[in-house]
Amino acid sequence: MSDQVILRVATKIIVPTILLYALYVQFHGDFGPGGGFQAGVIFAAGIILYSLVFGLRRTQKVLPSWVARLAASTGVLIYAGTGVVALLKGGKFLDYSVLAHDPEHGQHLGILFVEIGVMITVLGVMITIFYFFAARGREDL
Amino acid sequence: MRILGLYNYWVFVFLMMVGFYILISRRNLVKKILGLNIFQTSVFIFYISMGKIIGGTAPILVEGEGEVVYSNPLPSVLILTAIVVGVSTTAVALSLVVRIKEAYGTIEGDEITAMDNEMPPP
Amino acid sequence: MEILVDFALLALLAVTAMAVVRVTNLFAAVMFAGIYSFLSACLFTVMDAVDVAFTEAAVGAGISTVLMLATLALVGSKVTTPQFRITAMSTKVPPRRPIFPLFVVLVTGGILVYGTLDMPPYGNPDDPVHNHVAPHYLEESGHEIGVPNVVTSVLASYRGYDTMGETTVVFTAAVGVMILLSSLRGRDTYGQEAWGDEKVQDLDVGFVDAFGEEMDAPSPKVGRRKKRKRRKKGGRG
Amino acid sequence: MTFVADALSWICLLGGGVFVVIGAIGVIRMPDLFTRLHAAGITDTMGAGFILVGLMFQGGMSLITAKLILVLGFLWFSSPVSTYALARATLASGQEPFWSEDLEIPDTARIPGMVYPVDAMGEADAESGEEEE
Amino acid sequence: MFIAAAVAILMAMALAMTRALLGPTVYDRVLAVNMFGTKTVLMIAVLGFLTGRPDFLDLALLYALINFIGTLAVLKFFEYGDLGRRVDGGGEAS
Repeated sequence: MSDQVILRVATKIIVPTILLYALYVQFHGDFGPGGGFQAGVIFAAGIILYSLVFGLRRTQKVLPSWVARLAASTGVLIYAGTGVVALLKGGKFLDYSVLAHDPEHGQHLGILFVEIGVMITVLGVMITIFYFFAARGREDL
Repeated sequence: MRILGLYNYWVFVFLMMVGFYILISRRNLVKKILGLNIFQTSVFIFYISMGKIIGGTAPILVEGEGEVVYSNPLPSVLILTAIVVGVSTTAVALSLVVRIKEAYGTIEGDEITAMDNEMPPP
Repeated sequence: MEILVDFALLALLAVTAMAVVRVTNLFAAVMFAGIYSFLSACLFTVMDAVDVAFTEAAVGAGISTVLMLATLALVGSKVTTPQFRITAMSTKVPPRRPIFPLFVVLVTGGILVYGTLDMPPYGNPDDPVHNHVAPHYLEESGHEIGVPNVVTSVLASYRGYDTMGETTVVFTAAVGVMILLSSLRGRDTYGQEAWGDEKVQDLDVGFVDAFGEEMDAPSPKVGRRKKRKRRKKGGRG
Repeated sequence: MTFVADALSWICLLGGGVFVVIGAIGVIRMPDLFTRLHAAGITDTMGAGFILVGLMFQGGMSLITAKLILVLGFLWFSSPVSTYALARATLASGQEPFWSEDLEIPDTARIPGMVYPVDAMGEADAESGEEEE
Repeated sequence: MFIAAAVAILMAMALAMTRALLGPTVYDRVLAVNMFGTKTVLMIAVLGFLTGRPDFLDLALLYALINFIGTLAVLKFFEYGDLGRRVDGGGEAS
């Protein structure tokens, strides 16, 4: 039926690697180049590669459009929520030092949450944008 | 050496002006967006070249070594976020172009202006 | 040594930018934009901004080209340059001369170059840029934040408020794209006309406002399709 | 030991540089796209291989070498795939390979469902390029 | 030693750019861009050693993984004229 076997097999191998690499970039961002923005974009790029080869419909079974939209807003919520938690714990908005007993640990924790928020927002936004562009002008979605 | 020291800034001015030229002389909207992107990247290059110190290294701290000169981390931070914001605003611009194409049937700026002036379509 | 690489990359970048100006096919212009992104990522690496190079690499290779191509698939990739356009319309619009934009660009560029003459030379550690807040970040973040990557600590902690604003801007951009592209009208008419078709027949059909409601009276076919689409959407979400 | 590593690394880097430049010259000089693809292949395999191996000698037994091996592995994995996709798309677009009049495509080498410009008289477009309904 | 490799890669970049400028068909341009991507991977790996911080190879790794996407998107754009479809000969089966 389908004759693009090489592309599909190659994609099946390389997409999980890209997603894994995105997580590496996310959590290694404290020690080397990387961080939430890059990780989100790389994750979205992996999803985009999958949908280029396997089609939008199959991709949206894996990651429905509403999940991407939810992710885009959840990330901002996590980011601002970290600030609010710091506020409730007696510090200033986005002052992570009060999050743990030790100020340095608090900073680590705060940066971790903030970067996760950034990553989720960016990946949600990029995937949403791609879905909307690719689905435009198509009847069967 | 003084001339060479300003080379980066001159190339920045050149790139910026190329983007500006595309923006004001080309009428195709997608081409205009590409020009805007070139303009944007030239600003990024300007910021980053201000932050560079010759003989310095990237601002990721090395443990255990004595005196290491690091380049300025601040332009990196500003531009890092600007790139991601730039691509999302580009997406907004592109979706506007798509809507314009659907409404007018063309993406040439002067044809759109002509249609807005209520000229009969061909 | 690095500065030679820097010069060569900047020269290649200038050539690429000129190519984007000269090329008439939009697809080729998008390809040159890809090359431009590769070169600028290399340049950021030379200039010690590894995080920026990382972002540029991910965005330029993964997202930007794909978005541009998706747009071109919707709008067509031919540029009709004024001298090749022989429609009824172009005879009434006098072709603009490129002299005036060139003049504007040359004057602005001259002023900017004059401005750079007062800039401190590239890579000088005594520049004012390096002597205000940056030394504080570099010296203190090691024990204040405890994260080796100073860029991350400045991004997330010292300037966390700024980054929150940027994240919100990214989110808002997604909302904008959703509002602009989620109307169902365009999707319906689009399926019937082949791309590259230059007919302007749906000019009088009304615009669709932000929530997909027709402001002008829609044709009955469009209305029916829209209803079907809604049902489908409700069933899925 | 460092001298040997340095010497090997010199040889590999210079050899890699030579191969990269040869491939690039080939991309300029070759007559049509398929031969250019062939020339571009040498930069992906020999050029990249030699340069990255030369860097590995400098990296020593460390995480750097592991990362270089990964880079090489992904490069060798993905660039043939994209070359294949490019060649296939070009063929589907109706461009004939150089001297294709003298060649006959055997049945075993044909992609099913694809119309070849060599033996198709009128219809040069592949079926896959048409709209589905 | 590293500067020699960097110069060779820069020359190859210039030649690939020439091909992108000349390129009679779109596929030549795609080939040039693809080749440029490979050159970028090598360039960044060499630059890491040239600037003395070779632990920045993450960037080269990223390019080696992601270059694929651009080429694939371009080819899909030309074969199908649409980025949302499944890549195979027939209709959408799934």
